[in-house]
Amino acid sequence: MSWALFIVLAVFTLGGGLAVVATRNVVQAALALLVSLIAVAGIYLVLYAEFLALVQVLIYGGAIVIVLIFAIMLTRNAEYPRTSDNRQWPLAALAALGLLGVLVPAFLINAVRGTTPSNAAFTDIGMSLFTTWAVPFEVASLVLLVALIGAIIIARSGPGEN
Amino acid sequence: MANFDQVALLLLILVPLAGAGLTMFMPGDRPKDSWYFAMFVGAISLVISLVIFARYDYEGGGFQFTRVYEWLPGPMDISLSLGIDGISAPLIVLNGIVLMGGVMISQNITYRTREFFVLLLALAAGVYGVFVVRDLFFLFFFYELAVLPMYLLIGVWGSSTRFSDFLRTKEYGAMKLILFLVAGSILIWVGILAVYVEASGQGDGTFSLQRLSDMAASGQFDSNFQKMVFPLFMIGFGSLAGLWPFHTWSPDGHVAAPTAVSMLHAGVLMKLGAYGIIRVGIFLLPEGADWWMPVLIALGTVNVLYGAMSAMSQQDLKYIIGYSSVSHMGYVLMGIATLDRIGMGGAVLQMFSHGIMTALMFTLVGAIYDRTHIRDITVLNGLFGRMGVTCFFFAIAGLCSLGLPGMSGFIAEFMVFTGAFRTHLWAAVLAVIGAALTAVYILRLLARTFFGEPDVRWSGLSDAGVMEKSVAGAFVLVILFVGIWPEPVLRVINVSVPTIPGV
Amino acid sequence: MQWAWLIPVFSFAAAPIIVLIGDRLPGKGAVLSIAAIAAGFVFFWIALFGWMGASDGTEHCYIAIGTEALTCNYDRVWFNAGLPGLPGSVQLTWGFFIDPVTIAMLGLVTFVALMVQIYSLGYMHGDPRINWYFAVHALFAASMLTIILSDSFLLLYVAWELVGVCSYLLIGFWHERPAAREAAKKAFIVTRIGDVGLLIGILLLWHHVGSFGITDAFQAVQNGTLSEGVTIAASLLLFLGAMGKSAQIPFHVWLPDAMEGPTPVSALIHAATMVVAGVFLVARAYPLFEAYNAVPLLVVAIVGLVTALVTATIALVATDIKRILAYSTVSHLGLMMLSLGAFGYTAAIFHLLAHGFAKALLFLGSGSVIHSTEKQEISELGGLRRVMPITTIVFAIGAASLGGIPILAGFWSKDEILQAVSHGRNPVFIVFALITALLSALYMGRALFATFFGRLPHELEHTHESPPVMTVPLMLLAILAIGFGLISWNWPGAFGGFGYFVFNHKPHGFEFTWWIGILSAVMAVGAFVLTYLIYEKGSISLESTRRRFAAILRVVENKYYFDEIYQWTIDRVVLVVANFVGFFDRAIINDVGINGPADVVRWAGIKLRLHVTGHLYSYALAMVLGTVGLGIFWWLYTS
Amino acid sequence: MSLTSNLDLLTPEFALAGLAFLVFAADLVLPEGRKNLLGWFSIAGLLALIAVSVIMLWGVEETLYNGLLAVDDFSLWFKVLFMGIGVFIILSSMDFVTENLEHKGEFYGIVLFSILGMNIMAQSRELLTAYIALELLSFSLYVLAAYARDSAKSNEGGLKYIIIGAFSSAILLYGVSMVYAVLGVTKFEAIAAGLATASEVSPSLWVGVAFILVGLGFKVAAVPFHMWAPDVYEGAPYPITAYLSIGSKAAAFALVLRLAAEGFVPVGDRWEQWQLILAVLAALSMLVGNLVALAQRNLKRLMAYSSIGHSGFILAGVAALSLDSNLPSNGVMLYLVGYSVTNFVVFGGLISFFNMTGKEMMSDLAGLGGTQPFLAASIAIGMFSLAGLPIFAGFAIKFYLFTAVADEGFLWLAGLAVFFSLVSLYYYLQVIRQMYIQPAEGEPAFGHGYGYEHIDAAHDDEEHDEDEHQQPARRYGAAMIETYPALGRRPSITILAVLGAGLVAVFWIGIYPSPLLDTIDAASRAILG
Amino acid sequence: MVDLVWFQLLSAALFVIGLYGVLARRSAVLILMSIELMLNAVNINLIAAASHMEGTNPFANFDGQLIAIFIITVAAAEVGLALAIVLRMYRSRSTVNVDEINLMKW
Repeated sequence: MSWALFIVLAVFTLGGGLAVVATRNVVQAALALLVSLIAVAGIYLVLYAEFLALVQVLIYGGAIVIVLIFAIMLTRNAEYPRTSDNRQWPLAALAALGLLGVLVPAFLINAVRGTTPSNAAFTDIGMSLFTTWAVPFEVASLVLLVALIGAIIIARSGPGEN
Repeated sequence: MANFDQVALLLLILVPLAGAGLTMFMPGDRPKDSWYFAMFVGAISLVISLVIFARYDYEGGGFQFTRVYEWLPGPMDISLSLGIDGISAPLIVLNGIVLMGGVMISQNITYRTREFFVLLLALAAGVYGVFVVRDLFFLFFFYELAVLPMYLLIGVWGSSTRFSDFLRTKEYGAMKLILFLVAGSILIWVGILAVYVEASGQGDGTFSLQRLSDMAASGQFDSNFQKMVFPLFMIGFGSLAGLWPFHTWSPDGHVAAPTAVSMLHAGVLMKLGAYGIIRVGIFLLPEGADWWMPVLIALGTVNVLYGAMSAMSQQDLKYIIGYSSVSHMGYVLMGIATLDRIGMGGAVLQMFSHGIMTALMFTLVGAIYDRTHIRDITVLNGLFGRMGVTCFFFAIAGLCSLGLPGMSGFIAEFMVFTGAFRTHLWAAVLAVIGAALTAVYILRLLARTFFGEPDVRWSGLSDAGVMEKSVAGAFVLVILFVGIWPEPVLRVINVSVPTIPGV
Repeated sequence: MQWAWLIPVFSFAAAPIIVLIGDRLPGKGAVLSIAAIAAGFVFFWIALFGWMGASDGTEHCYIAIGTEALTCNYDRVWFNAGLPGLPGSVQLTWGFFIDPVTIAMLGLVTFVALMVQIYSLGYMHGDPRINWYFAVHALFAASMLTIILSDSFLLLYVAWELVGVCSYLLIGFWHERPAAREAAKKAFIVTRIGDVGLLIGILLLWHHVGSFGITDAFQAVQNGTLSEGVTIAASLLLFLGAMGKSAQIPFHVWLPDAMEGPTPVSALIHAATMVVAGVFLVARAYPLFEAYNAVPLLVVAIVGLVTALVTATIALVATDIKRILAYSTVSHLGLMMLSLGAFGYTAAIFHLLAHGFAKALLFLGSGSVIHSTEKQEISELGGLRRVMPITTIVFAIGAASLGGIPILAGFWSKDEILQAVSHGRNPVFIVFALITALLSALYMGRALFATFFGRLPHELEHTHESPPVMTVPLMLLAILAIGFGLISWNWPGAFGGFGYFVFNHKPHGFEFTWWIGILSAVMAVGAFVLTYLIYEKGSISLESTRRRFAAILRVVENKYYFDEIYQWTIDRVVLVVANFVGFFDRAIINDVGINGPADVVRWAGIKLRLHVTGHLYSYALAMVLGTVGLGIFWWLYTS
Repeated sequence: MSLTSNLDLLTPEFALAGLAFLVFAADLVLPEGRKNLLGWFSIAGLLALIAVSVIMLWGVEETLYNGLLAVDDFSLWFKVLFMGIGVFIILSSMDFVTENLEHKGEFYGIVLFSILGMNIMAQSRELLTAYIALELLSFSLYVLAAYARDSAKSNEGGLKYIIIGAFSSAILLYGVSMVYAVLGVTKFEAIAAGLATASEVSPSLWVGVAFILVGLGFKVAAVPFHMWAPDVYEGAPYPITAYLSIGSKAAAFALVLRLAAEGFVPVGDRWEQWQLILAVLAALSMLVGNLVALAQRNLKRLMAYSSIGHSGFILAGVAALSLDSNLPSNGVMLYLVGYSVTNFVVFGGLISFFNMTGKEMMSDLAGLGGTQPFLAASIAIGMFSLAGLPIFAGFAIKFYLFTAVADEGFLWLAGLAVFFSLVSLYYYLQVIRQMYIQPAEGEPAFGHGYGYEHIDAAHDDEEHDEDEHQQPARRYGAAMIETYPALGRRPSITILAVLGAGLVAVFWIGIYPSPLLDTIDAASRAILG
Repeated sequence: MVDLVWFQLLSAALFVIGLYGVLARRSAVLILMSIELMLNAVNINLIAAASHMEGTNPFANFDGQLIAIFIITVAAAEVGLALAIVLRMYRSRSTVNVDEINLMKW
């Protein structure tokens, strides 16, 4: 059962990912990304990380992809919606395969033996987030703040622009 | 005076350094003030150096005026450890004399005078530093400090020259000089690191020359290690000493440099290299030194002959003297390479003698160039009629250079020959032949430049100025004094030469 | 006698004083210089009598090993090379010793120098740099005396070089003249080549003897410390120095050119004193030369003979009066060397002295001519006896003496040499020596008659005799040129003759071999008669002879092309090598060896910077490659 | 013990965040044109915080939040350094901001946030905390790099920076995930324990460690992760270029030091194997940075490559870290201080020059030695110091660091470093040459013209001499003042403060770094024990 | 049950795909999307590891999940800021193609 689910989700994840990097249409790429991200949320569910799945759907599906699509709309130009790979894509493919060639054996040799996946309580996560991980949490909020201010400063139209 | 002894060497470094610092605050629009002040500083440092030399107890020998200031204790063990022995004592006097002379004849520096003297004094401080410290770190520190101002001194106040078939800009000369010297110093640096690591491997990481040389003396440094590291010092310090084939910075640097800088450069700076070979190379790596000495003496011999041959083919006064420096530093290197009591003493005396002599030559070339704006000996002719005193002094310098008895050069070269004769007969023979070659180019220079029909172009020329005359006169006196009665200098040198390992 | 060191010191002290404040001294310093050498001359007598009064037992005096002569030795420490007391250190001394050769030379040098300096007062009168002239003269005299007195090879070398410099400065005294400038340079450099040998020889001796002392070296030879090879090598090296200084072939080329200097200088330095230093050196080191079967002496003899003969022929055809004298000097130096080489030690020293007086006289005489006429080509001169009687007489005395006219000094000394050669060497040597003697008389006669006899050129009719300050020294020298030979005789009384004074190993009396004496006397007289006929009477014309020997004549007139060979060597070998080294230094070492790596580094920088393409994706690619690499290596390097 | 019982130890961080908020708030009420006050306010705040931190935290050695954060001498030392850097950066940017940027108020606030990020980086002992702090710094820098909105170069630099930055974060995080997957921990100490005992373990652990290093390598601009640096440096506003090369690098090395010292060095044998890889990275960085810098004409770009080269030197120190000796870590920290103050001197001069002329090419500097002697002298001293010449900080720090490297058995690396110091001297000297020797536009060079071609002119030497000696030569670079009147004025007080303080520090470190080294040694002991 | 290693392989594949996208795509927006893929790969890895973590009680070590939460947060911020810069870029240069953005090079 979980195998089947895993395979389906994996196919969607990777397929979406491949579509993102292969399609010549930017909007399609964004949609493919959405597919992939949702599938990843599914993977989280398989791993009993319901909270993360929720976060994934909300933030990625609900926020990031939307922002990306906005960006695509805002940056349309003559070649829109078609886009293509740059000149070094064969090298890129080789490099990527090379990395895969490192990663796959690294994972396979002496593979980590995990226990059976199990659930984590929301409350535990919450407790931990606000006790042990309080500092990263605070800092993350500052990161968001900086990003926000920065985005405004940079993207806002200047006096001479419309 | 006991109090003076305590701080004498520190003062020696600090006086020019502080002088440099204070000169920075001299009024920029009154260049003479900076000059006066620099002369004042130079005079003080000269007096201090002379007093130290006079107070050096040549019967006791060893290191005197020692003082240790903690700098960085702990595993690195660096301290500002001061002290002079008979090898460095004459050299600080040399620096004092040449510095004073260089400052005195720099009255014609009207362009950015203040900065000029700041750099000149800083250079002198570096040179003093090298001669008086007994710590590898500080030796290297001051060594680089002495090299550092050269770039600007040549680059800003130097001159470019177009020769018939090539151009030597001051930028080129300055850049080559500093890159070359720093290139040499990186070898030294690596060598120093290697020595430290070796000492540290013995559980006694230190930069103290005293302790390191004690370790070396007790045979704690592996012999193969010594053989591997010694060439670093030999070539590194050697390039500052003009060791062939790492000498080409020297003539080009001289051609580009202003007079005072040439004086200090050839007079003192090149000696740092030779001094370094002795103080660092031989003291710390006696076995390595012993093993490499045949190479060094061969190169030194090449220096002598090659420098002389090159000088013969030159037309520019400064090139000739530059190559003659290369040739004469060859004697120093040979003397060191003999590892012979007399040869080594000769090398040290030759450092002193050549320093004075070459400074004298550059003073006079500067005087000539200032007046004629020409240094080409095929064009200069018959200056004697107009610049008699200059010519007279130049003749003395030239004769000293070709090893005429009665001049300091003879004593030194003679001692080198004797030393080499005992250890490397062939080298001694070649060196004597080199001395004869010196006569060829020196006489050619004298004949072309000073003798011959007086030229109408020189009708309006004046002789060297009071400053130049007095500086040159003082140099000549030193040359003659040492040439006729070398004992006061030699007895100081003699007492320390036997302390050099392997001698 | 222990005050003999003052002999040079007077002059040494005078030199710097004249340089510094000569302008304000009487005679612009000339008086001081003359006073100094005069004092030296006085002290010479003191030394002479001191030595005569000394004996083996006197303090500092002993019978020297090697020379077997009474020698008095005094020295002081000069400087220490190396720490005293440690092995391998050397203590160098200022020291002098007085032995017969020293005394003989002292007499020659002080006297001739005194004469020449007095003469110079007249000759150099009015020269703007007269103080400089006398300063160098003083320095020269001092250095020359030091050579003579020196008890160590080192001090000898020191003084040796100093006289060389003085010679250089005085030859180039009129440095505005390019010829003088070049001659000075040539003189210095050529002698310097010999000095290389000298210095190496000295060092070689020191290395094996352990001391620079001359007598120490003799001792080492005696007791066998010096091996045969070393002794011979050292002797030959010393002889090399002597050849340079004494202008032996092939180093003779500088001496004729040195005549560019003022004539008194030629008289003093290039005739009477400095050039004989080489002969003196060989004489001084004679025990070395004659040790181990005297191999070096054969070399000395051959070189001397060749020099004597070759330069005599040149003297015969030279046209400049000073050059005739110069070549004659070289020829006579050759004879002295020949004599030394033929074991004629005493004869050589004797001839050295006799020749010194005579040649100084001749030069000063010619100087008198030049001073008055300002000409020195013999073809432009002639008949001067009518206007310059004193000069004519003294010149004639000098010429006759040197030409070997009997009872004059030169006759006796030359005779001594010929005799020594006939005893000591193969008959070939005596044949050529006799030819040289004949030639000597011929060119002397030629110089004499061509200059002072014959027709007085019109423009010289108003020439006057030189002032007394010049003629008086001439006359004094002339007296010696006439009578000096008599000291060789076996006089009754304390002085048994020169052979009892200056000798090698054992004193010997005056000897005279009749056939040599008569033969040389006949040749000399015949030669003078012949030249008289040619130049005064004009009854013999040389034209046909000239034509017949045109080819040989050309070679001889061109001085056997020695100068050309030297010039060729300098131009084609030395300068080419020097220029090559200069070029090599700039083009190979600097431009390739030094600039090359620098350019390579800079070029590498320029090329390497292209890797930052400006494209984002290539930056990312580099990162990925780095990541892959790092991952692989990290993995592999972890065990 | 509660997790937060000693929360007061974080007072400086909270106060710093508060300061930033205050700045943002004050920005809203301050009129345009008085925004400089924010800068002064930030400086005052930072200085106060330095004092507070030193007083409060000196000698304290505690951990917070289950070991996520450390409050020890190491973090204190770096905190002081970072806040000091902040002071300098704000001082040197005030003129620039006033003249060249919009949104002047936020600038200071973001700088303060970035300093907060750096402070936390120095304190964190856990990968995620470190990562988040790093991101706080990075985000601030992304914003600051792109701050000059109207400059195409600034935009481009910002874009390249953020994309490559995000890319490298992804790699770093992947590494974190792999390490976590194998060891189950993210705290440095625990990682060390895990690494030390791991046997028959999935090699993804090693690859993960390598990935983490890639992320950090990006941050310090080590070759081959350096290529963003020149572009970003060139594009960024001038003070931010300085900040990138000083602050960002120092912070990254603070993290690297702690990670290596607490996470890797105790591993023992394995660390000794890894040292070699780091050494190679260091060597590559020196090579590429210094060689490519030779060919640069743009000053910012030159400084970028130079900073890559210096990263190589520092990385050499990191590679030499060991438990036996504090020397390498001392060396790294000393180098960071020396490098920072030196760079402040250089950048202070360059920024001031830019403010006056708006030029940033090397050739534009011609004549500066005459027009602005103090600026030129400062830049020259800075350049000499960077090249490692004595009396200046550069010599002492290089000597110390290279000695430490050599002492740990990397003599070859030290030799290489020394060699590349020589190479670097060449391009630093090029700058000095421009300022002092090269003739400025429209004027002949001093000292030229007495060559052989002037033989014929020898007869009118007298007049020549008159000219030269009587009339002082026209001031060197005078023509530049006519083009840029600002060059004739004195540099502003803020720049003078930066240069003055910087020069004092440069000389102090160069001549007597011993007291500084005492504090550094304490910091080293905190991480290496 | 699906072994941990499969999740890891999945994440590796996704990571490499994203990486390829960064290297090969021209549009800055697409590059950002690819980076998101890479971050997701990280998260898969973290969460899979967290839920398979050995421990006395199941899911004792959920640090992985927490890390993932932070990553998602930062990713969001990153996209926001990056897109702002992209927009600014687009406004001034009318392109978001990275191969046209090479004003600065060498």
